[in-house]
Amino acid sequence: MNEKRKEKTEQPDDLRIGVFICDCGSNIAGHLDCSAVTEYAASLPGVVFAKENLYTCSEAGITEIQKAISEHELNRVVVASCSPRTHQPLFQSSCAEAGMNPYLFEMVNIRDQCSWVHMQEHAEATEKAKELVRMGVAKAAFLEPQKDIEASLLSRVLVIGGGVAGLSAAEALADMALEVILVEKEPKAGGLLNQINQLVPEGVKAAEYVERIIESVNSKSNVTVHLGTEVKAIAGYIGNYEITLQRGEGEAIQEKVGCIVVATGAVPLEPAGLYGYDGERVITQMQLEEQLLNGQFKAQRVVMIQCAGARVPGREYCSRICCMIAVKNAALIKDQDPEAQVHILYRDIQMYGTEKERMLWDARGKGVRFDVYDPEKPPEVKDGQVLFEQPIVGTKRQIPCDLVVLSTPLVAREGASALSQLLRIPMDQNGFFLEAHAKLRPLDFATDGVFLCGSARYPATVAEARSQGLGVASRVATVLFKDKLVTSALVAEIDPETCVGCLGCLDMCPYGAIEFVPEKGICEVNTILCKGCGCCAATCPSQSATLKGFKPKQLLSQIRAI
Amino acid sequence: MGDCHYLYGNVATEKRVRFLKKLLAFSGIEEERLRCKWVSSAEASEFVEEMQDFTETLRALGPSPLKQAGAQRAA
Amino acid sequence: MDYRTVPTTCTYCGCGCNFFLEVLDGRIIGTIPSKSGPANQGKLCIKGWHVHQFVQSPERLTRPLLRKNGNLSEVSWDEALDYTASRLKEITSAHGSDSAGFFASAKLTNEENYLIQKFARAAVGTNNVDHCARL
Amino acid sequence: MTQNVKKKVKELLESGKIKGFLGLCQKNGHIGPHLFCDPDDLESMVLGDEERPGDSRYPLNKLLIHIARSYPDETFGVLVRGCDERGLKTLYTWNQLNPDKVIPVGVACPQELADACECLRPYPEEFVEGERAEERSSASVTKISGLDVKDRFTSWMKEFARCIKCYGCRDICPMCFCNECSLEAEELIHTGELPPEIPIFHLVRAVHMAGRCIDCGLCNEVCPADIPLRTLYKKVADIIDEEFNYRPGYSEGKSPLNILGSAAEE
Amino acid sequence: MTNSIAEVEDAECIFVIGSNTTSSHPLVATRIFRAKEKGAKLIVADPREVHIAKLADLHVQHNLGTDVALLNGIMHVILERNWHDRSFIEERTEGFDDFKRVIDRYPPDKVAEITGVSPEDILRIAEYYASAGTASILYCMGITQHTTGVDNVKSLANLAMLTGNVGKESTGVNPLRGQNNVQGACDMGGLPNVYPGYQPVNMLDSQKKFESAWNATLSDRVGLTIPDMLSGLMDGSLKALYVIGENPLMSDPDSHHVEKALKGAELLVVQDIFMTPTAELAHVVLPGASFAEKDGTFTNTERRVLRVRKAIEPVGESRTDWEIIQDISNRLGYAMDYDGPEEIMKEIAAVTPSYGGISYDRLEGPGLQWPCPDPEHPGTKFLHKDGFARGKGLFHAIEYQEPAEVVDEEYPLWMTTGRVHVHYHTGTMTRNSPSLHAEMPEGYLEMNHRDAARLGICQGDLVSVTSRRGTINVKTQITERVREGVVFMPFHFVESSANVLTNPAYDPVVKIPEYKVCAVRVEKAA
Repeated sequence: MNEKRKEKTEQPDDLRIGVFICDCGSNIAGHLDCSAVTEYAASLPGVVFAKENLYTCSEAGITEIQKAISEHELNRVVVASCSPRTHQPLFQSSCAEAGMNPYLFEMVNIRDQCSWVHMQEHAEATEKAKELVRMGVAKAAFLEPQKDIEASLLSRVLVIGGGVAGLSAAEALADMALEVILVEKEPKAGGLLNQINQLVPEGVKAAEYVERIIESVNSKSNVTVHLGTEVKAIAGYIGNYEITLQRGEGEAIQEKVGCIVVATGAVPLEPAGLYGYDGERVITQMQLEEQLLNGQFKAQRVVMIQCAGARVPGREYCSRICCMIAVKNAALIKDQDPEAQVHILYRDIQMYGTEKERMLWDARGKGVRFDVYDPEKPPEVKDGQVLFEQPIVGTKRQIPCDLVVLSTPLVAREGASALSQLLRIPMDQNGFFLEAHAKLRPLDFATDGVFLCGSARYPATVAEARSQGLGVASRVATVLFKDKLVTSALVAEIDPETCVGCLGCLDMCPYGAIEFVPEKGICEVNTILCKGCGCCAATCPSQSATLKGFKPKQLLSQIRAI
Repeated sequence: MGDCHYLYGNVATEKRVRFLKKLLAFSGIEEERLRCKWVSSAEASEFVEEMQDFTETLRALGPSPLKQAGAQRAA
Repeated sequence: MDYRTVPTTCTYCGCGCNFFLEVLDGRIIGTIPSKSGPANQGKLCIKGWHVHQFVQSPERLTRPLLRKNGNLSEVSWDEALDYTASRLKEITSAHGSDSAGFFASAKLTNEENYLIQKFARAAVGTNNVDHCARL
Repeated sequence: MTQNVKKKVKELLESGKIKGFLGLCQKNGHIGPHLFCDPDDLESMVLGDEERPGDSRYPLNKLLIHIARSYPDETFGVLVRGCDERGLKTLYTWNQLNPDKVIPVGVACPQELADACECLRPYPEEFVEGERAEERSSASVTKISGLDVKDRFTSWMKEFARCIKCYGCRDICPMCFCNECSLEAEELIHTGELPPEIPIFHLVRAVHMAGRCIDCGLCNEVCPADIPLRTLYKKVADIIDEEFNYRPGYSEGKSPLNILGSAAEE
Repeated sequence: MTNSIAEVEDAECIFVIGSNTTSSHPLVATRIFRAKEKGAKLIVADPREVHIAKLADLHVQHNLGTDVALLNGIMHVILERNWHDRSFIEERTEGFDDFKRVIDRYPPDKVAEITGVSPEDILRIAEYYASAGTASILYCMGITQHTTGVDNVKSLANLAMLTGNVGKESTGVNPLRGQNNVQGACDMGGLPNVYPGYQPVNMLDSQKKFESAWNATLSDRVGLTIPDMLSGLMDGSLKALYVIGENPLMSDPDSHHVEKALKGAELLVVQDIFMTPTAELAHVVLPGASFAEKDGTFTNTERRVLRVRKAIEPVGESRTDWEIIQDISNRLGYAMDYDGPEEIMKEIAAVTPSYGGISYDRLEGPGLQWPCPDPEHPGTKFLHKDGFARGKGLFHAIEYQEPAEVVDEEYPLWMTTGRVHVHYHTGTMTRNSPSLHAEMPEGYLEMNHRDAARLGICQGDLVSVTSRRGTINVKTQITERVREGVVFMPFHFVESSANVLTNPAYDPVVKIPEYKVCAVRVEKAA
């Protein structure tokens, strides 16, 4: 029962539309009658000027548009030519130069969507072009002037996680003269590298490797490192976040940053109950690393079981780096004691890239034994031996051993979901953070201003974590090296008069750009975060959420013009 | 699916189309008149094929009952 | 808190639909058609559904107006009524009872229509009473 | 028949658990909605049966929204049948009522009403009055589905042609809580015409009922043109159920159309 | 209405003439829909293809103002084919022979020429109507708002009597009253010639009765009708005018003339809830109360007296209308001391025989249909059950007459006026209702596309419409709803007020203006 007095959707009375029909050389004019389309356009309601150009995008064409804007006091410009993807920005900025709001520009594609697909149908193509122009003009009548959205940017970055990924990001960001706040939950930075023996193929000691980065980071005056500290609260959005940090029981620390890097890493699975895991005779690769690091390693006969607790129901993914670690450690054992027997039982070997392929062949050369096991019949650890059945041949084998090493996967941290809620960033079904696009935007989140790197995203090797850390720094730079944030004005808006706070839009926003304001009982759009996808507008039952530039009356006037 | 520039947009669309097809059918408008396919900008031949196929489908169905009803009302 | 639903009869056309006016703290917030209405049986037309809206329109007249120096200006009830009564008296005593005329209204209640014609006939003394029955 | 409800309401009012009870009463010769606030003044309370069972039902949930918007901190009791309870549950998911502030008092519908409504669940989860009637499936939907596509079209067009655009289907609907209505969007549906644009007007509303309609049937009862709207929306609910395994008021959680991604279907 | 709304749904044939029922009386339309579902034949005679016409088994678009001819033609066919109800005519009517002589002069061919309705369609109407077991006529202002309004109504009565469709359920001649309480205003004596209950002012008995009831000396001169009062203002015989809840400046024909008349008043008092165009001209404006702010009763089109109940206090300083009248009466020296509407109703019941049994405690729920002469009487569902008020039903022999104004070279288009579904009368209430206003914010002129093409007018163009009385500007709506040569305008919109154009020619008997016919010229506005 609507009590709001509504205005009838009338066309603005002072409409002055200019239409420019592009021949595109012979690309368009060769297949349809551009003059007829121009003549038709001139007859449409609101159109005060129509012109055919050989190439509208040429300097001459642009000049003509600009001249017409001033001479005919145009307040809408429609260009019927090629793809808006390539040419809309040019036309818009040209209109803006001539003093017309660029959002009052509308483009019609009569080339890709008309002349090119109807090459043999001159008359029909001409009619279709007229129809497309009519639709464009109908929409143009309802366009509204907009202002680009601008927001300030703080040149400071919060990096969550002091492992190799986070440290690398912090180091690179600091080198770009950005101020960095690095937060590490543990009392010491370095992450998993602190427990690792050495790195392949360089053979450097992990501790030394990470120490060098830590020192580098510590030496920079524009990095503040908070150890033993956790992130408690995050408010704001890209360019202007307000962060609350908490160190132990101490007082909360307030920080303001422009971007956030999530580098919280992952943890090795504790294989309780698997293969008789006891931490002594049956240990994990991580424990083996520690033994190797501390020189406690004594065993003569070692069996490593791959995919221990991985690629099983409930944890289907491949942890990707465990094969490499097993091969590395097997080779190391062989290097230390060529007489030692090392046996790796695997399902598939995941040694991607030439470098790691090389490692595998080297290990074989050193006498490490590899055997496949059938996941349906996993090996058994019993009385100092490992029993397994060779697939295909079906031979049952027993390998006597004094140490069983389980290659367990990296799993998401328990705290990940809390952080996911704090930042409103998505996780996959395994609890790893979900990037905006696996191939196109692997280090970004869908939410602007928040980035990720390292094993928080997916198990990564040290080299990968490092390069992702450096990569994420450049992603942050693309944002923070601008004076201010300028985004398209074509974002969603919610009419506070009519919103009833049903949360439909909020649930459907992939960018976390909508917030429910309990005091007002309505939802509001954060225009900085909004990408203009329109999911909210399509979901809102009351047309309270609309997408600027694509409002119902704009779209429907176009459809009604068909 | 899932490759939408706007992340889940096409998932939302697909759900609505599934619903709409059945609603149209119940209202007496052939559901074949509504079609939703995802064709990327790199898949020109798929697009052409789809469009030709759809055109054929529509041609076979004949004019929309809505158009006919509209014409009757106007006459 | 005062929430009431008041059964009444529509003021638009002659169908005589019954509905409840939904009143919250002295403001009408909605119309609910009465299932027991003999004419409408729980149904209404578009005008009926929105009948509560004009009642609380900001455009409603809320104070008596009197033309002074050519303009209508707000006055007290006493002033407006005194003026009306005295002018009526003046005119009818000068020109006879039939120099005054009265438009009753199809919008008023029976009781009010009864009263206006009684007023015209008994108090003023004229049968010049009519209303827009023909419109 | 109302003794148990009255007892329960008296109890709730006396204990101060609720500020008022929104139910039905017989007043001035009409059965209508009424907010009972005094535990000693429940005499006029009825359950909405004048000549036939349930022939005087009203959208109490919708009225409750009106009250709750002005008094968000108060708790109210409300009379619910099976459909009303489905309505409440759905309104909770749409953030229009706060489940902590509503105490439903249930009545089960008699078989006669369940039959007439073709109700899938003619009783609320808990009820103090009546007995659990048998569920009914929607023969009216089956009947139309059985028609040839052309006959379906003709039949709906004939129904819609009578529409006098009173908006009653929307105005009575407990699920229509919007301040601004798409049906009034001039660009979507031309205004000022009778009948309203066919079939856009009714199909737009049908689309809006997806994931929302709880099958109370008040729209059908309020329609001055006797358009079988309930059948249309029953089908809408069936489709959503078939496609997404969700039926508003019966299933838990939000409408699949309001969930990002495809999680709901799995 | 002779019969009740609910009865309509059981009629076997419904003849709707001059009523845009779905727009103006939607809840009566509901009963028509239902009757049709039950198999009734629906005939609609209307110059426009109104909504209900689209649903009819037969719709004829007769020329404006040719109702008598059409009805005579129908009756001609009925008589010719022997479809009339001989026993009803013999037992319950008189004047048949004179009547038949006139009807004989209206063969279908001739009627087709006058009305533009084909002889075949005339035959079909006659067949549908006469062959139905029960046939109900529903009419509205399309019948009455003519200089021949009374003739039109009498012709409908002829048709009903001819076929015996009077005095039983689901039949009758049923006017749909346009306003919620137009019935009540008439019942209450809001007419210049009668006291409450249609007791004539010029009959000594009734004069004496009311003089004693009211303790006053009463005039036995029949008073002036609204048109006469307006003329009186013009010629100076009427000096003071007190208008309650009416907006004659917009509702009466030839607004320019009305404006002149109202401006001539020495005292113009307007009592209303909005600042109407009429109120703008007043010397005193008294803010009355709306229906939601007072107690009382309305009498609907089926003579049903229904309760109105106060929901809220009158807004601002506005007051209920009965209180205002009482206060003025007391100031004038005629004492009134009612404590409320219920007490007034007691007095009404005492002096009005048809309301004799009506009291507030009997009006709970569905109310009562008058005649209801005593407290035990259950009310009356349909009239003339056992005979007509005058004894026998009188057939009137009625000849067709042209409307007062016909098209010519200068004014070549027929114009008719009416209501739309979202607005009501002069729009005072509906246009102050945001939802209704949004549904239709402005007026329009409905014009056939052939006329539009000839005049070079496009959809939505602003045109000026001129009659002998004035000119208004309005947007056009090009449509098939009206035939070539006919235009239509709703009269709710002050900025394009149709009644600037309409003809103040009146039916000689009841002084109803001919809103439904005038001649105009349409041009594209400059």
